[in-house]
Amino acid sequence: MDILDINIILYSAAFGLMLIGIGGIVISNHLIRIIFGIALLEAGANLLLLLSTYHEGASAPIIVDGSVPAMMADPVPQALVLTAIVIGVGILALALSLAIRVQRAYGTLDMREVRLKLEQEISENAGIEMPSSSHAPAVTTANSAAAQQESGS
Amino acid sequence: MTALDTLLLISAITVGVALLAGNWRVGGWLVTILYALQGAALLMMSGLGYSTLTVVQSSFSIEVLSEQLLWRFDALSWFFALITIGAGLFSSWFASGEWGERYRDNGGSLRLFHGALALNVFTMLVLLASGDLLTLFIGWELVSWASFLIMALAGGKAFGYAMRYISYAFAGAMALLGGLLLIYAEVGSFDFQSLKEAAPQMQASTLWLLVVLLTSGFGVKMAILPFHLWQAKAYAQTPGPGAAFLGAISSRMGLFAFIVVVVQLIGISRLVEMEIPFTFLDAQDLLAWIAVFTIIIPTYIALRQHDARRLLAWHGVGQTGYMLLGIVIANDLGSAGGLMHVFNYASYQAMLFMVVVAVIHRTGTSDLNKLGGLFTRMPLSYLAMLIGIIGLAGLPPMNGFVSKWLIYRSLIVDGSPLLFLGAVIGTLGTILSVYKLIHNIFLGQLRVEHVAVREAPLSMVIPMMALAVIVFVTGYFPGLVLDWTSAVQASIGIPVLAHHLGGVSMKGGLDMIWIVSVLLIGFGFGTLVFFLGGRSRRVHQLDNYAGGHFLTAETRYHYSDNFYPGLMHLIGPWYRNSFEWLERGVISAVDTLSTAMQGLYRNAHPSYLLLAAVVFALSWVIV
Amino acid sequence: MHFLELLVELLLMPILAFVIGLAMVLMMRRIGARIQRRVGPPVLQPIYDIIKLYSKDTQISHGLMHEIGIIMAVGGYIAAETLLPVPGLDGLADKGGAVTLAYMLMIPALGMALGVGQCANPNGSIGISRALTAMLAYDIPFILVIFGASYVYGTTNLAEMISIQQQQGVSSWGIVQMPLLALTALLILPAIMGKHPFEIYVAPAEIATGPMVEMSGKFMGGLFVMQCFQLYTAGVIFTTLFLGGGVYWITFLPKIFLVVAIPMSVAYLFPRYRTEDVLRLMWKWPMLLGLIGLAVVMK
Amino acid sequence: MRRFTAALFLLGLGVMIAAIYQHMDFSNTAVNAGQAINAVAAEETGAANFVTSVVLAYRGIDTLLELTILFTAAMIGGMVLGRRRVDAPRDPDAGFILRTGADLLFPLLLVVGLYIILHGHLTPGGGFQGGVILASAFFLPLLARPGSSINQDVISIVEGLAGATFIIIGLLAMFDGKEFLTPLLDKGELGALISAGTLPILYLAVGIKVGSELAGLLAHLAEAEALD
Amino acid sequence: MNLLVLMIALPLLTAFLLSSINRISTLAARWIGPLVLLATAVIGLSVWPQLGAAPLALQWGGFQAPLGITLYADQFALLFALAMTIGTLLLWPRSAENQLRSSSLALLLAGTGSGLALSGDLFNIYVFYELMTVVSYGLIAGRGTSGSFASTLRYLVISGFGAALALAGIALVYQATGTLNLAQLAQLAPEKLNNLQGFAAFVLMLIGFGVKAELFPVNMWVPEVYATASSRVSALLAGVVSKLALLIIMRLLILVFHQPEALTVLLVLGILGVASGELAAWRARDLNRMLAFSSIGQLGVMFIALSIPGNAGIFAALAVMVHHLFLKPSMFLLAERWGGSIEKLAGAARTSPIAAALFVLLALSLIGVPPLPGFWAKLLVIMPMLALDQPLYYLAVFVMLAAASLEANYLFRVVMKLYDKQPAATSHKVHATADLATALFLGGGLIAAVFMLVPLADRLDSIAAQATDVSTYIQTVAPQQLQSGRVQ
Repeated sequence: MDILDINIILYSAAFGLMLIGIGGIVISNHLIRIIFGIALLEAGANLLLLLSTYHEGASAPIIVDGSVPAMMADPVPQALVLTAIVIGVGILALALSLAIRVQRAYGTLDMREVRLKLEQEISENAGIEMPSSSHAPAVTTANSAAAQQESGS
Repeated sequence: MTALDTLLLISAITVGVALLAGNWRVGGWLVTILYALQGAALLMMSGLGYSTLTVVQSSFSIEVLSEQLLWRFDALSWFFALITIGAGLFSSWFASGEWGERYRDNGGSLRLFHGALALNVFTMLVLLASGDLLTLFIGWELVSWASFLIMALAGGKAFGYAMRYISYAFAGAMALLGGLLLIYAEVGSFDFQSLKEAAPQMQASTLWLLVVLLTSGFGVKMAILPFHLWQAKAYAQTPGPGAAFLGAISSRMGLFAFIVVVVQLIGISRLVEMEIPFTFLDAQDLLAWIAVFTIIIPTYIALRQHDARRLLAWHGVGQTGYMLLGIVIANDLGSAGGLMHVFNYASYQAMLFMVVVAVIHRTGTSDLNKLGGLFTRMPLSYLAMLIGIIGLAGLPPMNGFVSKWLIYRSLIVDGSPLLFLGAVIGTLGTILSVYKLIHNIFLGQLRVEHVAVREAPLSMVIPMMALAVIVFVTGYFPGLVLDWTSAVQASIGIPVLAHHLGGVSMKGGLDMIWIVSVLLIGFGFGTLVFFLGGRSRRVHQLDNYAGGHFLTAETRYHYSDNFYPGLMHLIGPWYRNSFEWLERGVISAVDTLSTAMQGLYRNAHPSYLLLAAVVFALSWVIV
Repeated sequence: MHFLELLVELLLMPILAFVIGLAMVLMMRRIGARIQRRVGPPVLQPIYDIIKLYSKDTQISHGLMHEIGIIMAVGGYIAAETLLPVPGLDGLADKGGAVTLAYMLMIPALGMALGVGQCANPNGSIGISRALTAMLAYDIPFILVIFGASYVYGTTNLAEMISIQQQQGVSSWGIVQMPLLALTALLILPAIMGKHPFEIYVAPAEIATGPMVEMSGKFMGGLFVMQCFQLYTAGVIFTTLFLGGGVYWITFLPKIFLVVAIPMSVAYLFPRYRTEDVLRLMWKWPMLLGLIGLAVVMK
Repeated sequence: MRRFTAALFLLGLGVMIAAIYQHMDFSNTAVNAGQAINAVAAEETGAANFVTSVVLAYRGIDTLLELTILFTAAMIGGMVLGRRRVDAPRDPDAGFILRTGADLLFPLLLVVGLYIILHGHLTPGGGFQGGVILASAFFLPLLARPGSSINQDVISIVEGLAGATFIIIGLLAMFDGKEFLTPLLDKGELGALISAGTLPILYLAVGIKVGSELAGLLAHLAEAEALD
Repeated sequence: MNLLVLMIALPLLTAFLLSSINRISTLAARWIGPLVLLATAVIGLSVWPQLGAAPLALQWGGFQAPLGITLYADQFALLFALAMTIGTLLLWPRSAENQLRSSSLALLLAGTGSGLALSGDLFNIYVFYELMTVVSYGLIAGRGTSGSFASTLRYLVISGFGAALALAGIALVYQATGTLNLAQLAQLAPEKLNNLQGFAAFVLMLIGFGVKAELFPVNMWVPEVYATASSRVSALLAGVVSKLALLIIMRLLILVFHQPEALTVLLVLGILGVASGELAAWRARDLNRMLAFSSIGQLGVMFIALSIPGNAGIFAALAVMVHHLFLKPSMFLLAERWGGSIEKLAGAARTSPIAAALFVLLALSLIGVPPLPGFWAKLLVIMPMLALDQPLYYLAVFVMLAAASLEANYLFRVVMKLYDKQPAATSHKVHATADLATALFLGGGLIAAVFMLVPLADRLDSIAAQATDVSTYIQTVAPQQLQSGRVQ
């Protein structure tokens, strides 16, 4: 296996993109960065898709002036990637608009804070205390209540 | 339409009628009559109880998962069904009169109560009729939920206890399901017969797993250690006659299933072969020891109770140990004793609960520290309770003695001194605590507020008295019940006990006719001698003095609280509530895990997990 | 056995028991007196006592159960005596056996407990609480003894036990075959008889008037009769289990008197035990001995 | 935690790269379906651009769905961001140069966009690419004049109709007894502008739809921006 | 019978035109959606009988597979397509301000759901899946609260992440085989995908599609989303949409990925899902989140069922899925008015006795009490697992049974609250008639199933058999043989 094989370089690029994307999602706490991490991840996946039938030296699958090239690239991945990119754009736009709203509502784009505030909101709406590990676990179950009475007798 | 179909049909109708008409004044009586009809249908199959019939099939069957689901009655089912219907009949009778009206006036739904009771009877009959492992499980679950229903009727505190029950019961049912499905995986069928044939070839490890799963499953319902915590409080909180019914028979369903699967199909002889490494014990011993601890610990917990219903309910747990012990010993004496104890126990436990309910009905409390001296006010109830506690304590001449005698005797034959000792310790504890029961309620000082109390109404007294007659007569002529248990023994393949009307025919046997007669004659002589003496003067009940000082009625001098101070002082430290600790430990473990999982879902960035998973998966595949 | 013959036996056995029991009571009182450097009562004193008690004028009854309790106490012992085989009289020995006997003996206790309970005297209730606790204390080693004997003889039938022990003279006696269990039984014998130093439940001195204060006249008489039976029963049981039982009255009587006398004499030397101490004592040494004894006989 | 994550991450990276080099078969690329399409596409669809053939004919339904995704995304975007409040503060106007440039660019972009759309079946490009250019044509004035806005109602109707056209053309094939989305009309001469049957029409629909949706989305985002 | 295409096309068309229609008549815009769905449901039902004999393959655009995209309809697929359509119809989202948009979204959901179930092309599945995801974002965010936006965004992050991974998986598959047609993949898989690359592709797709199927590590969105979305949307997502994602995984398993490791991964993740979901639900203190967590647990059971090799696993999974399909939506419908703290539910049975009784029934079936259908479904899962006699499967059985005990505990805690004799201070809201009727309808289905157990099981068995019949799939689609030339 030749380390300088073009395939290896290209695949490394694709996987590298994906990994950078994942890295962005994993390490970052900022929502915008996470969203762009996803975009990168998608780009990597798209590249991988394109590479799946990549062949060095193949020409574009277009008949120009009626002449059929000797070797044409596979048109399917190209069409697929086209689709995938557009989907990606749609979702990206959606993500950004949601991010705007979240920022507006919670005043932050930090994932941890958003999570916390979301949890608070859910708990408030449900009318229960915010579950928190810093508090002692609340005894709410019938079982433990029964158990407590048991100990008394 | 076989007799079994008739029985199940009537039982189902009973449920319907109870739900429809339960609230009417006559509804209760109607239901009671229907129970009597069920009893009649059962008597149509009485050949089962005398070994002249082996099996009565139901014509109803369905095919599921290419398994034919069957329902049928054999001697074992018949015996348990007899007790079930009897308990249902008397409980319903008890509930039909004044008690029911009071219950309704207090805002309880009598319709639901009767419905739940009838449903319990019906589901139990369905369970008893199960003809294969799958129907057994179905019946099992139905019974569990039916009992849950009746336990939860009272609301409030009862909800908590019912909840605890269903948590235990469902976990047990799941263990049971695991066991039954394991059998299916091993045997390839839910059929009883196939299991019986395959059991001798099973590997010891599989068998161990099976025994553990099945015993825990059945054990939860029986409330054997360490699954006993739910029972007493749940039963105690069940509305009046419901407690009598549940206490009498409900938990016996666990024993029934245990007998069917472990004793009849797997066989005790297989258990004996399963040795526990590094000990002298085998699986049978293990079960026997569990049974003995089930006798001892709950009995001494009962000794501490100061609520009559709880006290009785804890004894219910303890008495289960005797039955299991007898069954596990599985010789002719032991199994007969265990089975007979089911009957005997049902008769006096139902009666005792009824007495307590009657006392509650009249006085409004079952707190043993707030009663006393009711003997003069409720003499018939007192008589019933006296007969009941003699039975519960297992003293002659009541029927409880016979079954316990059989169990003791089987332990002597089996040569198990420590088990025997354990059983006796249990009996002694029972005597202590039942004396406390009767003393605190009926003897001693009459409270001023109870001076006007009258005897319980006839609708309550008659079922009590009927049960008292049963307790006495089957103690006098134990052969009546032993006929049935012998039929059961024959049908489950255990050596049949040689018996006659008075008891057991063997070397060093038992003849209750003689013993009871002698006892009665002895009492006669005692009476004679007593009345030959000088005339005595009856003083008023409240005319008392102690230590040379007159005690006024307002002074509370009834010695009731902490009745056995010396004993408690000594054994008090042994009440460590270890099982509650265990239970709470399990609960808090689940709680911790649960909190952790919630935290996982709330806080963890999924990608962490994902990344770890991917790395793990890839490295796993590569390596 | 002929039915009528049996009936006669059944009638005879309690009467014999009563008579011998009276003698034992006398002996007991004499021994007690000697130990306390007194003269002790005359021979017929127990009979006088009973007659006196039964014919007293002021007799307070606290109600029906009070009376029934005494009847149960006496009647239960009368019935129990028919289960105890004595020379020439097997009675119902083959219809009950040792276990039945052990449980029959609880009936009088229960009867008395109920009777005292009806009196509504708190001191009485305290006494019952103590008596039942004491029963819990001594019955556990007692049951070990019963089990061991039944196991060794292979039967619970007392009559059969006797015949087994008679086969080879003294060497086949229970006391030779299972000395430790015999010792256990001897240790608990005073407790079973409710005698010194285990009579805290009557507690004539500690509880100002004691439970017995409610027992006047024939009630007390009933208790007295009961005591006779109690002593007799304890002696006969021990003899039957360990001393080869009785084939002839001539050897049987000394045995049973000895059985009652020896532990009593020793027991008089001890002060009275508190309830917890009874439990502690009974559950310690007799239990230990009994268990070792059982382990020995069962190997 | 961060350090740990980074370590985990590096570990994953290493393992993954190693796995790729160890196990993947890079050297050859299978060219099954694609190659077969290359062989028959010209004949079956009449489009010179095989990618267009794939996008509109062979995988036409994917394209329809993708349009639907855009449609949905735009709709949700509108829903999430909401309408602009009338009294909301506005960005100051852009300068003269930008305004004039936008005005000048507008027709140019329009023409280029349409050109790319209409030649999608012949040359690289097509509805998506052209649609994006169209969108930018409509979006530019918005940048130049922050106060102005696009009529979202019109956009939603236009995009709806464009999508419906796509489907209706597909349904027409069914009336013709063919499968849904089968290209209709004469395939014409390979390489001619009017060729490849309904494909150019579809592409036009795609272009308009993409254009209007992107324009709508961008406008929503721009308005939301203006709010803050 | 190419009318099936209409099940997908008609709702999409209507959704596109809805805003135009609204211009013309608001009334028509309100009613046309349900009517169209009704029509598509009728179409689906009319096709149903004939699929029993032989499945059906359609080629979009009339291009021969594998060049074009195939639509493959067997009863298995149609069952879920119909479930989607009818489910959407029953759970038609009602929102006052965004009626038009939510109607469009519902239509789109029904259309894509049907398409997803019926699709026979890997990439097409991906696109359908993405569309469905986007639609569900819309439905969740449609509530318009800040919480719903935040949870949608969190969901979007996970989902987008998963989708990209799935895309990479598809790329790997295409790289190895050069085709995306499932039938052809089924032909080529034993040769070309039975290796590490195939496995990696499977794992990537599993994670990708697992997001919607509430697969363990990628289900973190579930509790937040179900707690913030409206109950009807939660019902749709948990009840129906998750099953469709599962259906894809089933299809992939049956046709393409035959590695034993794939099954092990499913099993392990399933076990983790059951354990984590049920444990978390045990401590949940509001009904919505309790249902959300328990739904994770039940989906975990389905994954466990899928991991059983052979027909038995598919049959079991199908049974559990169908059961859950009936159960979960009605539970969420009941939660509509009972949302919030469980403590506040005390005594709610008085104000709404029917709903409370229904809840009891559903809870009983959910935890698997015989003779309710839930029990039989669970039985079908456990029985084959024990027959396999492998430690991991034993563990799975243990976890399932233990989880059922937990389930019994927490569900009945709710029931107890409902029937509490001391009502909570706040007065309880009565369920909307439509909600209750729908829930009752679904609950009635459960009860009916008890009485039709045997025919139902037979039918499910035949559906499962049809679904697992790979050779019929290949024959029906009949992909044209390609010269598998690999160009160097």
